[in-house]
Amino acid sequence: MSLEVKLQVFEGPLDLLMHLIDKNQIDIYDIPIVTITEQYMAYINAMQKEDMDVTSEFLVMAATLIDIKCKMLLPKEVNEDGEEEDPRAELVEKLLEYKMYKYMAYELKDMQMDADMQWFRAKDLPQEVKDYEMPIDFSDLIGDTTLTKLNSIFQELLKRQEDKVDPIRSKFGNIEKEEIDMDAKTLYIKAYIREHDRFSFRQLLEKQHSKTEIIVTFLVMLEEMKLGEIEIEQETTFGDIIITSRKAS
Amino acid sequence: MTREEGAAIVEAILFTMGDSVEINALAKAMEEEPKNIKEYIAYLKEKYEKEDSGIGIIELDKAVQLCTKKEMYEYLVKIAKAPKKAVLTDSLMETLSIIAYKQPITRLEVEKIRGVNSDHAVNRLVEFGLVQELGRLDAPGRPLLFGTTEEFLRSFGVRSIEELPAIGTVQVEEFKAQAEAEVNLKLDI
Amino acid sequence: MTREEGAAIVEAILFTMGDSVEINALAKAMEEEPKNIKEYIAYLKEKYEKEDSGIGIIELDKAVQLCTKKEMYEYLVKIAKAPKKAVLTDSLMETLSIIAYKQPITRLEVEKIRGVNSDHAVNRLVEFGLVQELGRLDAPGRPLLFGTTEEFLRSFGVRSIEELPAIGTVQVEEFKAQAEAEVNLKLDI
Repeated sequence: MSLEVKLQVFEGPLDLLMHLIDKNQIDIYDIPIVTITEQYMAYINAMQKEDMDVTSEFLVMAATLIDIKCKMLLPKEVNEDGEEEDPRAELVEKLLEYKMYKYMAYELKDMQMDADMQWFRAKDLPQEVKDYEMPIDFSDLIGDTTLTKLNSIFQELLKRQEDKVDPIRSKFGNIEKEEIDMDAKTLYIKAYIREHDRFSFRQLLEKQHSKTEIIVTFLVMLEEMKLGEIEIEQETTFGDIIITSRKAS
Repeated sequence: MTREEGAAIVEAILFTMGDSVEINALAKAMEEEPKNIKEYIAYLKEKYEKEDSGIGIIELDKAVQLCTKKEMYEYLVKIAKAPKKAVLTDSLMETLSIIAYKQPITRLEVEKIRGVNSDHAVNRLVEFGLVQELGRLDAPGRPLLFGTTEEFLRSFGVRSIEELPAIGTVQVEEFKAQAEAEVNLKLDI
Repeated sequence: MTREEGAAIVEAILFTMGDSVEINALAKAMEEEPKNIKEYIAYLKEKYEKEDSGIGIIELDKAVQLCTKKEMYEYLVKIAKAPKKAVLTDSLMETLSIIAYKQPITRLEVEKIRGVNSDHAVNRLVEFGLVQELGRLDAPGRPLLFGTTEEFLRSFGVRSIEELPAIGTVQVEEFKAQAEAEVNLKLDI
């Protein structure tokens, strides 16, 4: 099934799922999980391509769908009453609950439009009434509040703030997203292969600064091998890998 | 005081204050029993129901407020600027309906039902005065509990949250029937 | 339209507008002759003269306006000037404790500590006379700074904010140690 050219924006993963279910006219109690998962993934991919905001919630739902898909393939689990459990049950329940509130939201909207026809009046005190000052009874206001109580409330607030700071992670320092230009890296490694007819893989890796860079290097090596540009030798397991450029030999 | 006198005082107070006034506050100011106040309100209600009245009275929880009759809307828009109303997007309406039906509720519970972080939506609703903090839940982290405000009741034309349209299994059954009908339809084709 | 219907519409318009409205403007909105409008106004005047009405109508040159009857003022004072339901709710107490200990402080800083918009709470405390504006912070937007009032000190029986129970760094360190111990415990398992 092809997706609309203009991607619709959904409130969240449940909203997207409801849309897919409606569009396919599926019985919510019997969701064809394979089809829905495929369509869901296709949508997320399209979102990523369009550079739309794919929040983690969408990805979590993707994982859930795949998990259900796997469970559907396995023999059904049996609960205490000897009934087969449907791996989709929890998701269906969530969807129904969500759909219910979405439906109520429309009802409320209608009520709001109706109520909007009633107008009110701004407060308008006559000047004489405005000018009159009535004292505030502070002892009544403060009641049994003591300074000690105020203090303990403040302490509790501070503690809550403290709790919010993860004592381990807060010490990690900043985590910055690394900007790696894949194409540039590929060109660099290809040039390295051309310049060095025969070299150690380990040495090449030592020139890389981050995990991502190492992964990219590894991927480029695999690609070059597939294209037959290089040959590799490894004497022992976990030993160094020696790379020879084909052009050299 | 007579019913007429009492009704006149209640009318004057509500007219001046514009906003809703609690029945207990009326009782205190008028030095009367709340049940008498309710009688005066009933008298006013009857008076306003007549054809020669353009105003009405709405009851909110334990308070009352004057408003124009809905039929007057067409004339009012011609002469007065419509009061500014909060424009609620779909995501705000969704969040609001969950809070309205499940209050008191924490942000996390709202998030669970919507399947998406709803902090922003809840904050907006608080800003609009439709939702308020009700206190904190006695659980780890003492999360804030939220519920609807009197402004919510006013905006949606109900006297209390009990008056909201019922939500329940009936609705769910309806969805079920709908879904099944759709499936059958598909098979028929 | 009948006199009753006309009077009702005039009433609704005057109620909403609050201010005086010109007879010509009423005529235009209602698509009626000014002389008819005057008739509706006369009808209203008669209605308001009855004992069961707390409002009246003032006729100015070419305009009219609704008002509260003078004899109702004593009740208005009692209700409009009555001390607001004087209760320090949890959210007010939280806000007050933050302001007391961190003054001078902006609304935004209070919000950061509480994790929720606290404008309403700050405003209430100002209304109650427990908190006051101290000036503006020399920062973008020049936000208002708040602190406690003399009334706050008086009410809590202290002479200065230095006399508030201490909230030492020791305490904070303790929380930190506690939190770390909890985490380590988790890691040990």
